Amino acid sequence: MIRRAWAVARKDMLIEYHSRVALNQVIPFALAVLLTFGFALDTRDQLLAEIAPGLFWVVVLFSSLYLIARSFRVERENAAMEGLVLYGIDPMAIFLGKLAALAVQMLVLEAVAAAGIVILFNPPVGSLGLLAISALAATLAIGSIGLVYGALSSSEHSGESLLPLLVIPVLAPIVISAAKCWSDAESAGAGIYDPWLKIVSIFGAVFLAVGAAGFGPAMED
Amino acid sequence: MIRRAWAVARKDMLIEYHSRVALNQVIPFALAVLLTFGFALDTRDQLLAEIAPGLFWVVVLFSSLYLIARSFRVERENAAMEGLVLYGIDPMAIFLGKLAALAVQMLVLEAVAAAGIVILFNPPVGSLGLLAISALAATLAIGSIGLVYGALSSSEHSGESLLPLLVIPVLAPIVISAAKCWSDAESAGAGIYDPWLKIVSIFGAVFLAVGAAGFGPAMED
Amino acid sequence: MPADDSVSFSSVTVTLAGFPALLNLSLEVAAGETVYLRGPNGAGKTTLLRTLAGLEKATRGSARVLGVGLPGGERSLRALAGMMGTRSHLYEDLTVAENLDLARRLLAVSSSRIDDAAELFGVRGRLWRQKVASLSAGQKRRVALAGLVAKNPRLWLLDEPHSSLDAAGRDLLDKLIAEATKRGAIAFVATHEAEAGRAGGRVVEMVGGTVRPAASGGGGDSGPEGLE
Amino acid sequence: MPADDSVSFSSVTVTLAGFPALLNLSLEVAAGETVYLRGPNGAGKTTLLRTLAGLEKATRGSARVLGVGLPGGERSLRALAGMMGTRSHLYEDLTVAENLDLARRLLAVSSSRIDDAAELFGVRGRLWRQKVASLSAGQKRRVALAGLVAKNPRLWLLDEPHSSLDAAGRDLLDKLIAEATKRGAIAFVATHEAEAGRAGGRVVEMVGGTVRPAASGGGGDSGPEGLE
Amino acid sequence: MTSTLVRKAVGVTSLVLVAATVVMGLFVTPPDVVQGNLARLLYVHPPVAWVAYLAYGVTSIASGLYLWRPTRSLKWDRIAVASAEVGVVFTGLTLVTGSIWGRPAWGVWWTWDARLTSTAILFVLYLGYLALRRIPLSAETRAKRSAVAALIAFIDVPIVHESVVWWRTLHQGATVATLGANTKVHGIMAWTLLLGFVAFTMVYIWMAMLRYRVETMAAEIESTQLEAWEAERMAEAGAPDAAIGRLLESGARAPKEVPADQGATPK
Ligand code: HEM
Ligand SMILES: Nc1ncnc2c1ncn2[C@@H]1O[C@H](COP(=O)(O)OP(=O)(O)OP(=O)(O)O)[C@@H](O)[C@H]1O
Ligand SMILES: Nc1ncnc2c1ncn2[C@@H]1O[C@H](COP(=O)(O)OP(=O)(O)OP(=O)(O)O)[C@@H](O)[C@H]1O
Ligand SMILES: [Mg+2]
Ligand SMILES: [Mg+2]
Repeated sequence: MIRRAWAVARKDMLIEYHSRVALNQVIPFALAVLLTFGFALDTRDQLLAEIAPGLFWVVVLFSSLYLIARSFRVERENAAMEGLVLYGIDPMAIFLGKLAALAVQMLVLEAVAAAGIVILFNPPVGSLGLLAISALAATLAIGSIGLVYGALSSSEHSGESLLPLLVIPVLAPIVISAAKCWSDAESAGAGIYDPWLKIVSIFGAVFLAVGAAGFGPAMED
Repeated sequence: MIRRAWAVARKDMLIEYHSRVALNQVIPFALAVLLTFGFALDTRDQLLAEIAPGLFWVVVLFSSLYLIARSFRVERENAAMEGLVLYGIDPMAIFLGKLAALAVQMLVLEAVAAAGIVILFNPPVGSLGLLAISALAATLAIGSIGLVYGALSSSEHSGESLLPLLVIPVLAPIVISAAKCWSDAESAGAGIYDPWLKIVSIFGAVFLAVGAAGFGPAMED
Repeated sequence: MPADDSVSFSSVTVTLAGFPALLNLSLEVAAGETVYLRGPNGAGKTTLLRTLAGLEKATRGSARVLGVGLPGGERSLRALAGMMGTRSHLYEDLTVAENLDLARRLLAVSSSRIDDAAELFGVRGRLWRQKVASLSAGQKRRVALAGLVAKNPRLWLLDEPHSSLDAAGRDLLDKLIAEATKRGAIAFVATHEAEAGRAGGRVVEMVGGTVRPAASGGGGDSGPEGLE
Repeated sequence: MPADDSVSFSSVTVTLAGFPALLNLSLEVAAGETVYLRGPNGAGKTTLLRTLAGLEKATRGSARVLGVGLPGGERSLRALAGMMGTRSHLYEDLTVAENLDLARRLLAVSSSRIDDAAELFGVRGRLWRQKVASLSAGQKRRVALAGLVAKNPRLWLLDEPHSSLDAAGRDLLDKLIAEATKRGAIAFVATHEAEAGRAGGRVVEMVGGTVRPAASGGGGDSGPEGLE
Repeated sequence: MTSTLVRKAVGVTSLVLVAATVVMGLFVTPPDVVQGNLARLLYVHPPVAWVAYLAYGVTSIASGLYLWRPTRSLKWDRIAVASAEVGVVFTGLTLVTGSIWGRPAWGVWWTWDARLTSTAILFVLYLGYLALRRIPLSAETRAKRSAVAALIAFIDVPIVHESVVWWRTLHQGATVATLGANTKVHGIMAWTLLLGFVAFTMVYIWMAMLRYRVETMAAEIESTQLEAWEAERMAEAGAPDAAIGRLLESGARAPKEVPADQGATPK
């Protein structure tokens, strides 16, 4: 199963390598959104610095939605997902493979967006370790839930704009907790015993489990 | 030409009638985003009321991106746009038809989102007329530019997440001006001589013209 | 002007993403002719049809199609041509009736004409109010053909028109083409069927993006051992 | 156990969005048989193939396919079946080589096997490093068939396999099917070609979601006047 | 027949109980010391919120029963959607009554309190669930997919409930559950609250039954449709190619209907 999951992940990475959708489209999009926000919301630096953590996660969530949609669009084009299914492989392998490829893209996105936020909005950055762990947990949660709902809402027609509607309310708590995590990270005292980190990690684990359990039934109708 | 534009608009409205993508997917999505924002950004009411106009237009812009993407997805499915082109109709008719259908959907979206914003964020609402005119101008601008870039980025593959990247920087000024318009509308004195309204209207007219001029070349490669 | 009814390509090259899908292709077709395009996969048949429809642009060379000069007159050509490719041009979320109603509005023809065309291809019954998304491959094809017949173009461009159609449908389509060409239309039919052209019409063998010199006779499409 | 090589449907009904695409279909096929499915558009041929592939579920009735019980055994059936429908299952953004490499990894076969299959269908040359998006219809079909041959399934499910293929390709495919069935595989071929089954194999006429009672003889797919 | 009777009985009972709640709430119970008559919303707002939980709970259980193979039946799917739809209505009522209460109590219609926000998110979540159900799919596929979605969506219910504890909030904490040690809610007020809860639960059951009836009727229509189609398919099988054959026999009609001079001309 690991071998097959790897084959799926490799394929998704190759598609990204050829099409550069994440690199040339989604990441610049995230930066464009950050800039627009900076302008549209207000121009008072103090305020922007304060809302920066929340903004970061909101932007990451939105951009990830495009990555998730893309991840399913390539499967839909020539009914390619049906092709995968016809190899008789376990849905879990497809889930893990797609999640791995998605998580890699999301982590790159997060790194760039974080750099953008820090440069543009100048929020204090405290414990990097805390940030990294919370980001990893949130990434897995967003990826898992995104894939499950992507599978749930994937139909030949009219499914694509359903994904954000389904995903955002479910992920709202984790995005908020992750933002709080960043806010906490600013205060020097915070460490890996931060309560928000605990919440994010629990959410991460739960959503990963939910994703792994739900993807199969969602996909194989 | 008007007859053909109407036929195109009618078709897009019928598709919406059958699939309810705008109504059941995009509009609730906008509400979900408002909620997430309100929660993720901060919890001080005063602040939220201040940024509400900006938030409104950001949310409208993002949701509209889904409407625009959808508007092109239905054309791509069986190369339907090619079919339209093969009737030998003027691209202008396609542009006007699609813009009309899109604008109707966007206006409904804006009405719902505005109601949500007013209830949730409690910003002062001043001159309704000013708001309505600026919203109309901004809608036409967003719709026109969205359609042109939609046509530009509509390739068989990997075009869908390019649209937001292209559109957002171009529309940033109008979104900001429309937000300022709202802020101005709050002060009772403002009327239709508001300078921001002038800017929004000019942008609206210019982008509409740019759209009408650019759609043909963008579509007919 | 008689030249207005004919098709004439002189050394047309069409490059797609840098690849010469058509290469120095020259061809003369008179009014009323049916041309069967044959040749191995990748020979350029589809590209030729798309060029004739005004959907691809000639990169080199020039052509005159029904009095329209190429490159340049693509848009006016599109109105004259009726194309039936591998993609159906239908809206999956609309019903059969709504799809054909759109065609009626865009063609500005009477609705009885649309009804007749739909009747002809047997899509007026249960299917009429079904979404296209729920049709079988051949049923979709029939809807698309109904639209084409309603347009009644002067230039029929058919890419493997028989695919997905059942025998009755194939028969019907062949008759329609024969009737249309009898009235002066020109038909291009890309096909891999061995029997194409047996009943009349000209067979043009394509290979490598151009017309194979007549010398080698038939059998250009058949593999090493020939079919049948 | 000999029953494990055969296909047996008893009164299978498959509803798609509430429509009985297959209706009380019963069918027995023995190992090594080639079954040509014929019948008018909408008869249910594609649905039967998809059910055999484990892609649609029987709503009523039951079936046994290569020892797997339906409904219920869909997933294990998928691994045994090789399906070639109207959609190619290829990733347009990957090259031919990469698509087939994915197949190799998922099938866990040797890469020489993939190379041979690609060679056989003539997609190892210029096309090998091309993205699938830039191939012609028939070329895509050839890539998909190469993957199918590499899988070498026990159950071949081919939906209009000749469409888009040139004569050489058709010939090759026919040979491969003959070879596979000779070794005990079962092949189902949905086709509208009049000559299907002439060279051997069983012709099953479908209509209205079921097998047409044998009484009426051949010609069920042909229109009143027959083709040819 | 009996089910119609039951439905009617439940309907009447629920109306009577709601009327009783109104009477008790408005006229019998005393006004609150701090909030005055506003506090009377106590008999509506919490019960409505709890009934929403209840509705989603039923949806989740029904969804789980659908997903579990031994009990898989479309009946559960119908119960799930019926209950979810009523749940959305009650969540909407929670939001509305809460807002009405919040205006005088807190001075605003809305504030970014954790409980309020999570309740609104709950509302959107199930709107998403209902939107998912509108994707054209076969009944089984739809049931399966929406069951998965329903189970995930339910995660938000405990979050709403615990939100007052997890986030320090403006909203009332658990007042009622700790009734014994409570000084705010007592005596007649507690009884009225209980009555309100029973009344709105009955309303829920009534609405869910009506909704379930609509679903079963839709399923029945679908099955009659299926029968009609089966008959049609059988006729097709009996009279092969009838439609097409008839058309072709009517001879040269096809070309006659396609006059060459008509059709598209360039503009
Ligand atoms: C839009 C605004 C509001 C919303 C969305 C809302 C939502 C809710 C919800 C979901 C519950 C059930 C909590 C649970 O037991 O898990 C609840 C209970 C309750 N609400 Fe609200 N509420 C709102 C405004 C208010 C206001 C303004 C008040 C009074 C000042 C209030 C007082 C109460 C009380 C007393 C309970 C019962 C608490 C308990 O005993 O558990 N609510 N509300
Ligand atoms: N998703 C669907 N919803 C409703 N009806 C459907 C759906 N898919 C197929 N059908 C119907 O089921 C019937 C059988 O379809 P199927 O695709 O199996 O036919 P077929 O024999 O392959 O036809 P063709 O020769 O046109 O390919 C058709 O009448 C079709 O309209
Ligand atoms: N977008 C593209 N980019 C690069 N090459 C292309 C593109 N589209 C087509 N080609 C190449 O152009 C050639 C001609 O393609 P075309 O589709 O016209 O062939 P065809 O004769 O219709 O083949 P088939 O019988 O397979 O349908 C093929 O070799 C194909 O690989
Ligand atoms: Mg071709
Ligand atoms: Mg079929």
